Amino acid sequence: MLQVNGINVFYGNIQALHDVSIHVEEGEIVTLIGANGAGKSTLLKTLSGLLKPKTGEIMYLGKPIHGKAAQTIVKDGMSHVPEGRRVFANLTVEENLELGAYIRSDKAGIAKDMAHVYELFPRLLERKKQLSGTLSGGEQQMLAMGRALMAKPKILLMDEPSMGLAPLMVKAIFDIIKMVNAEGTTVLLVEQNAHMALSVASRAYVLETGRIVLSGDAQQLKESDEVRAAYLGGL
Amino acid sequence: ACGDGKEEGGSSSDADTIKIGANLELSGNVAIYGSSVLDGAELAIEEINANGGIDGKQIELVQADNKSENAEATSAALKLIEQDNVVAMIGPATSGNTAATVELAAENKVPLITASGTAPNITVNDKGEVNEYAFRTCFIDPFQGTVAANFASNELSAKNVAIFGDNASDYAKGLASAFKEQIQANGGTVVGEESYVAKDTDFRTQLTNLKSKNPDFIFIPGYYEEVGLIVKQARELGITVPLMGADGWDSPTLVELAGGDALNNTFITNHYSSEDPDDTIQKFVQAFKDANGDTAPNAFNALGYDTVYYLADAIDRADSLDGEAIKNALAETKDLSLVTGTFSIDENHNPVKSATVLEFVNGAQVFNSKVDPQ
Amino acid sequence: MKKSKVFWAYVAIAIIVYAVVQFSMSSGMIGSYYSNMLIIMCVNIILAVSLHLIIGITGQFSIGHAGFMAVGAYISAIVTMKLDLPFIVAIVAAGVVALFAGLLIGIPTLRLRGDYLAIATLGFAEIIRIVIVNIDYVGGAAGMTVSRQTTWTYAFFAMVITIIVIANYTKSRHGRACIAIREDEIAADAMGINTTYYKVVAFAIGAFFAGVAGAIFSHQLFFIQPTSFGFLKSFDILIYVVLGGLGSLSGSVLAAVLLTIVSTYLAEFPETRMIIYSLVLILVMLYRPTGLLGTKEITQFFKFGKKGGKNV
Amino acid sequence: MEWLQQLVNGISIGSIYALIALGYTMVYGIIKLINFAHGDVFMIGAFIGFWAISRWDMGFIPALLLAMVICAVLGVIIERVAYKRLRNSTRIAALITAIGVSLLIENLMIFFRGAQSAVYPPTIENKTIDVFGAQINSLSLLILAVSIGLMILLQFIVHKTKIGKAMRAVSHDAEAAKLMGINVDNTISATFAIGSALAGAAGVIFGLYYTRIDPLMGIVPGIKAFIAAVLGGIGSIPGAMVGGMLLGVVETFVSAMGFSSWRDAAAFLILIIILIFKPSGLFGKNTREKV
Amino acid sequence: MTNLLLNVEQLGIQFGGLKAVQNVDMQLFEGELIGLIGPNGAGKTTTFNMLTGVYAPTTGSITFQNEKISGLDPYKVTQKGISRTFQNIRLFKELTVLENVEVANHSLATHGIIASILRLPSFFKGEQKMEDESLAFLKIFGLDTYKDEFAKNLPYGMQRRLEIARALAANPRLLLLDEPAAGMNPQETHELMELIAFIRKEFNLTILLIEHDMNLVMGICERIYVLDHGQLIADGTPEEIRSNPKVIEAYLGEEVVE
Ligand SMILES: Nc1ncnc2c1ncn2[C@@H]1O[C@H](COP(=O)(O)OP(=O)(O)OP(=O)(O)O)[C@@H](O)[C@H]1O
Ligand SMILES: Nc1ncnc2c1ncn2[C@@H]1O[C@H](COP(=O)(O)OP(=O)(O)OP(=O)(O)O)[C@@H](O)[C@H]1O
Ligand SMILES: [Mg+2]
Ligand SMILES: [Mg+2]
Repeated sequence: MLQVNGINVFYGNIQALHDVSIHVEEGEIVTLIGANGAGKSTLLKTLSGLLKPKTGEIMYLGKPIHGKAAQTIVKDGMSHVPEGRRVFANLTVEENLELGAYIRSDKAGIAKDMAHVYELFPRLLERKKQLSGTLSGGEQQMLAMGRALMAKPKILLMDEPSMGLAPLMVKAIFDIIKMVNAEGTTVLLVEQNAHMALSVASRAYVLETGRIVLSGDAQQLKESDEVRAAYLGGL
Repeated sequence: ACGDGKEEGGSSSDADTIKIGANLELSGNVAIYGSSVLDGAELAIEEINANGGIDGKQIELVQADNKSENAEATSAALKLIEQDNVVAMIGPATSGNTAATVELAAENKVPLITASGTAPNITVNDKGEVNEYAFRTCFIDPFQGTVAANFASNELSAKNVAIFGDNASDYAKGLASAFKEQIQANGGTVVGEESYVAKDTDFRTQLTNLKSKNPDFIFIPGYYEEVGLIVKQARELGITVPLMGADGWDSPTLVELAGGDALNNTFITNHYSSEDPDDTIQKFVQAFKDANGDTAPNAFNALGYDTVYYLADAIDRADSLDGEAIKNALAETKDLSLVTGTFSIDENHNPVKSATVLEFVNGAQVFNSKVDPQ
Repeated sequence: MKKSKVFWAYVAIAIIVYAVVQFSMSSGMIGSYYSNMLIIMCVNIILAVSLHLIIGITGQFSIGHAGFMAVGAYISAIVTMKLDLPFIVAIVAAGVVALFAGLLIGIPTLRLRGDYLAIATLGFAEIIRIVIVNIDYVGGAAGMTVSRQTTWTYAFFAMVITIIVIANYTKSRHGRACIAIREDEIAADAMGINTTYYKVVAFAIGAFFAGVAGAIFSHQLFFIQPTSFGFLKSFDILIYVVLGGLGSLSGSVLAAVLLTIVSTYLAEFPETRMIIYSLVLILVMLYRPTGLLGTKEITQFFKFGKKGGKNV
Repeated sequence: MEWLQQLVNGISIGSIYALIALGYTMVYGIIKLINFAHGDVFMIGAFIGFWAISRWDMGFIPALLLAMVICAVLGVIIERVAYKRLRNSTRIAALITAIGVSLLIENLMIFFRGAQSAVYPPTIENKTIDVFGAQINSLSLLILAVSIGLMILLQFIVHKTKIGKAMRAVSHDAEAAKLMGINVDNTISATFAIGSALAGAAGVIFGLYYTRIDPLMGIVPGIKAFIAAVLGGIGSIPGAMVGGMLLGVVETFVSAMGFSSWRDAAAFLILIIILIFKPSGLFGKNTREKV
Repeated sequence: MTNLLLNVEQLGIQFGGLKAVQNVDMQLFEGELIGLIGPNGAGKTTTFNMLTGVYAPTTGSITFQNEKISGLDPYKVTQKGISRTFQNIRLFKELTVLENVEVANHSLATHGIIASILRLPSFFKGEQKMEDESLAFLKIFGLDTYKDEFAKNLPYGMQRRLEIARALAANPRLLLLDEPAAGMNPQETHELMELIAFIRKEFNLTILLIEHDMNLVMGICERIYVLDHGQLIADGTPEEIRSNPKVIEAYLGEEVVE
């Protein structure tokens, strides 16, 4: 479904990604783990078109997308839940969700999906008319996810959805990720919380200072000593 | 700066040209007045040069934009004096900017003539001494104000008058205070005084106030840009009494802004009337129209034009390009007949010339009377 | 003490510049046209550097600096022309009264941030101007005659003192407190910085020197009018600070120098002068949005060895 | 009666301020830029209307539409050429550029046609209606109606339409907006187009009402409209309307009480007082920064 | 025994109609290390904001060292001895690492504005002292090698550390840490735990910290307060909290962390 071949990405003169290649198959949950500043967010931003790779190619559904603008990539069914939630603070919860469906015009479908999102996150329904800037961190994270789902994505890119969340909430978010995946959405998940991420994912990549250093079956990685030492708290 | 052709005595020009500086408001807030003066001056210079110049020497006009700012006026004057070595300067169009240059004129012995700076303190300083190198071609404020007051009392039998002037303009303030003094001396009462600020467009509030005081005459010192709208709005609000102003009203734009109807029953004091059948005047009006795309000249154009002739006449008589000689010739000018009237220069370096009172009739200026300086 | 050596080096340079110019002026090598330009340049530098403290260092978006200058210009004119006191007294009085104007404006508007503060300061400057227009004692709109008493010596030393005071202030714990406010007011507050106090201090110092600049300016001019201190003048000062690079003192100085020269030479092209000026402004901002020097000081461009550090 | 007349006077001025302030507030609301060139777009609109009516013999409505269209295009050009590059730089850099653009437009206009003013020909009949002794100008009623109508229209666009929501999203977080499929460049251009078209309309109406137009006519109404927008809470559409009206009425009453030379000072003073007690304007949301 | 350092009584705040915090009572004794946990939006950060003067509480009072501090400006609260870090890092980005710490050291210095402008000896002495003290803090946090780097150029983890160092430089008696481990991996979190334990001893501090990382909270806190919907629902030792049914329901979930 998604095939990344040897991309190099720069911020000005600083190279953030070196020759990164990954692939995601339809229906999978793939996770990308790595330390702070490894380049995980950079990779997601490049996929969704917010950054342009200097070299390399990104094939999505068989077509190259690495030259395309972010707003057109969304239309192809790729949704990105950005790091730090980035909800539209000056809009209400409901309006945020409506904007998630910006590219769609099927009114009935949108209404149905909105109801579905409220089902997934009852908290949002309670706060439907509240300005989203005054939501707490966890509420905003739910909103960011709900908003992305409103675009009816084929693939969902999620950047550290568990950051700053209560344990209960983390669990809830991962449950929802599994559920969304079960409903047919492919997921590429970036996480610091390697433990949880590896439990829900089928495959994983490990990124270190802009390079893929390990990849493979999630379960195997979870048991590998290297990963345990570096990312799972050295048990 | 030094050494580039600077000759003895500071007054120098190439052998066959005479350099005159024009330190004018060519950009900024009051650029209209500066450029109006310039248009008039340029026309005069063209004519003089076409007629062989002064003693065979062509006049070269060096422009310097003072951006409508005091500081820039000072700097522009210095540039004209020092860099361009002009023999005399046509000074800024507004009193304030002119005041910022008179001392430099004296210091460097380069005479300065303002075409439209009407404040008395340009030619006579606060201590009552004459600024030797400063001259003007326009009336000073008190004169016109007095004329207007006398006209109101004597011709229009005005008793309860109101004044509506531009608060940010020294010109309007000068006129207003002279008018007030004279009208009171004539036994009239000032029942209302209001003010506005240049560039305003809505005067209804103040006019409503004035209307409630029921004046039988309103004096409106100011410039045509605002006055046109004032007259129009006054009539719209049902103010029908006579309105009067001064040379600042004189522009075809006034008629366009106010409309001929509204202008009926309004009067101005002026240097001249562009409708005056007099030959000099009609020749000037025609020449100006030819040179400026059929736009009729306003008072600033005429004054700019006259300023150049006044200066040229003095240079001719002085027969020298020395600043002091020109200054003396300027001061000694007598009975010089120009577009804005025949004038002599008094001991305070102000032109003594008669004022014309004009009445607007359906948009046209009609000669009403002539008032000689007392 | 290495730092004080650098300081004395700057003082030496300043004295040499002063002496050379002074000599050229008295010997006639620099005529009055250029000496006028140099004095106006000093005035503009004082204005730029004093506003730099408020905007560039403390981050308070004040766009009515000409108001303080007007206060200084008129107060000094009253002192010399009406009270017949010496010019030096006038300069000090101008600064002190402007400082109080700064407090008057600074204290009530401190609650405001960003654009709201900007419009409020602009408003205060306009109020100052209108007040002057309505005071007949100083000539109102007609203006006031002022005798020329400014010399190169006054202008230059006023400028040098301004720069030294503001540079020294900036490079102390107080200056750091101001920068902290610029960077993040809430965090600065949480670190124990009395943000209100430092904002007021910045306004007061900035206003003081703007007042001094006003005094030097009015006594160079022969004549002052309220129209000289309108918002376009405030914008000019703002432009020096931003064009030079927000936060860079030497940038403000550089921009004031360059723009004074550009503006003087453009007087030759009255029709196109403002078009060229505005185009220059737009192009510089488009291609160097952080200003000519960015946040760096000019000295940092000559220090190749040292990187990152910000201490002189 | 006199006070009623003054109120009428105040509302007429206020509705012109409001009309310009609406465009100001829109542009500010989305890219947080004090678009100083807005007053100059207003001036250009007035001139386009003038030329359309006096030279090309157009009626009021076609002239108005033409001015709006040309100003919309001009607004978009200004945005694309001068502001777009600066979206990621400091606000103050953009402000300086805006001042530059403003000076440029004014001086280009002076360069090409001179500084002198032009006078609008009478185009639509201007009847004076007498209401309880107050003279109400039919044109001033038209202005009031137009500004209220446009305010409602704008409020609808911004809050109820898709493009409006996109505008608000872009105003808060342009990058996140892209991820929703919103074309940020086009949204910003649309904002400028709408804001500038409003300024153009205001220019034509101003010309008709006051008849005198000149290349520097935009400066004062521009600043006044900005004050009005801030007064109302910049970014708020009803705020711009109310701010404009309030400013107009306050100015009028200050003048009416005989302090016309203090009018502008009073306008600023009231602005400052309101800001001190309500730092984000009358209708601005007092959003405390969430720490 | 130990003294009562901070006494919070019936604290509450309302935003519009939303009661973000209500009826909170808290007692902190000198030298304690206490956790504040609760679901997202429970009002933890808001509580910190009231303790530090950023928000003025609508009800209740805060007493610190027997002195009422509710309603004081933030800088005064800091000068009284409470300093904090922020949930979203708020460093002075364009200042160097050293200068960031010096800013916090500000109110401990005495040289005045005049002395600074005139470069009097007291200025040089005062600045030198500030620099030395700030460097000492940087050393403890392993940041001294970065001292001339702009804060914005530091890696994320270092920025979090710098925030703590900066808060310490204000010489607090009570340190409030808002999610210090957010965005850190288990390895880094572990190091952070050790660091917190160390500074508490070294500076004889009382610490109140908000965290969602239960390993950290349960690992180092002696006592824990739990907030939910703006109200305290529990307080006690980590063991008590872990098994408190209300807390499990509101926050921890069924499968409690190891
Ligand atoms: N806008 C930017 N400009 C310059 N450098 C950047 C920018 N954004 C990120 N970087 C750098 O690129 C590298 C990768 O950053 P990225 O945000 O992708 O890391 P990450 O793996 O997502 O880390 P985290 O866990 O902190 O989110 C880092 O070294 C970072 O400093
Ligand atoms: N300035 C404010 N205006 C309006 N509501 C606010 C404001 N600050 C906080 N709130 C509300 O108060 C509640 C508590 O927020 P707070 O930030 O204290 O939560 P928290 O416990 O720190 O959550 P998290 O763990 O997600 O950081 C939230 O519902 C939030 O929406
Ligand atoms: Mg990341
Ligand atoms: Mg929080």
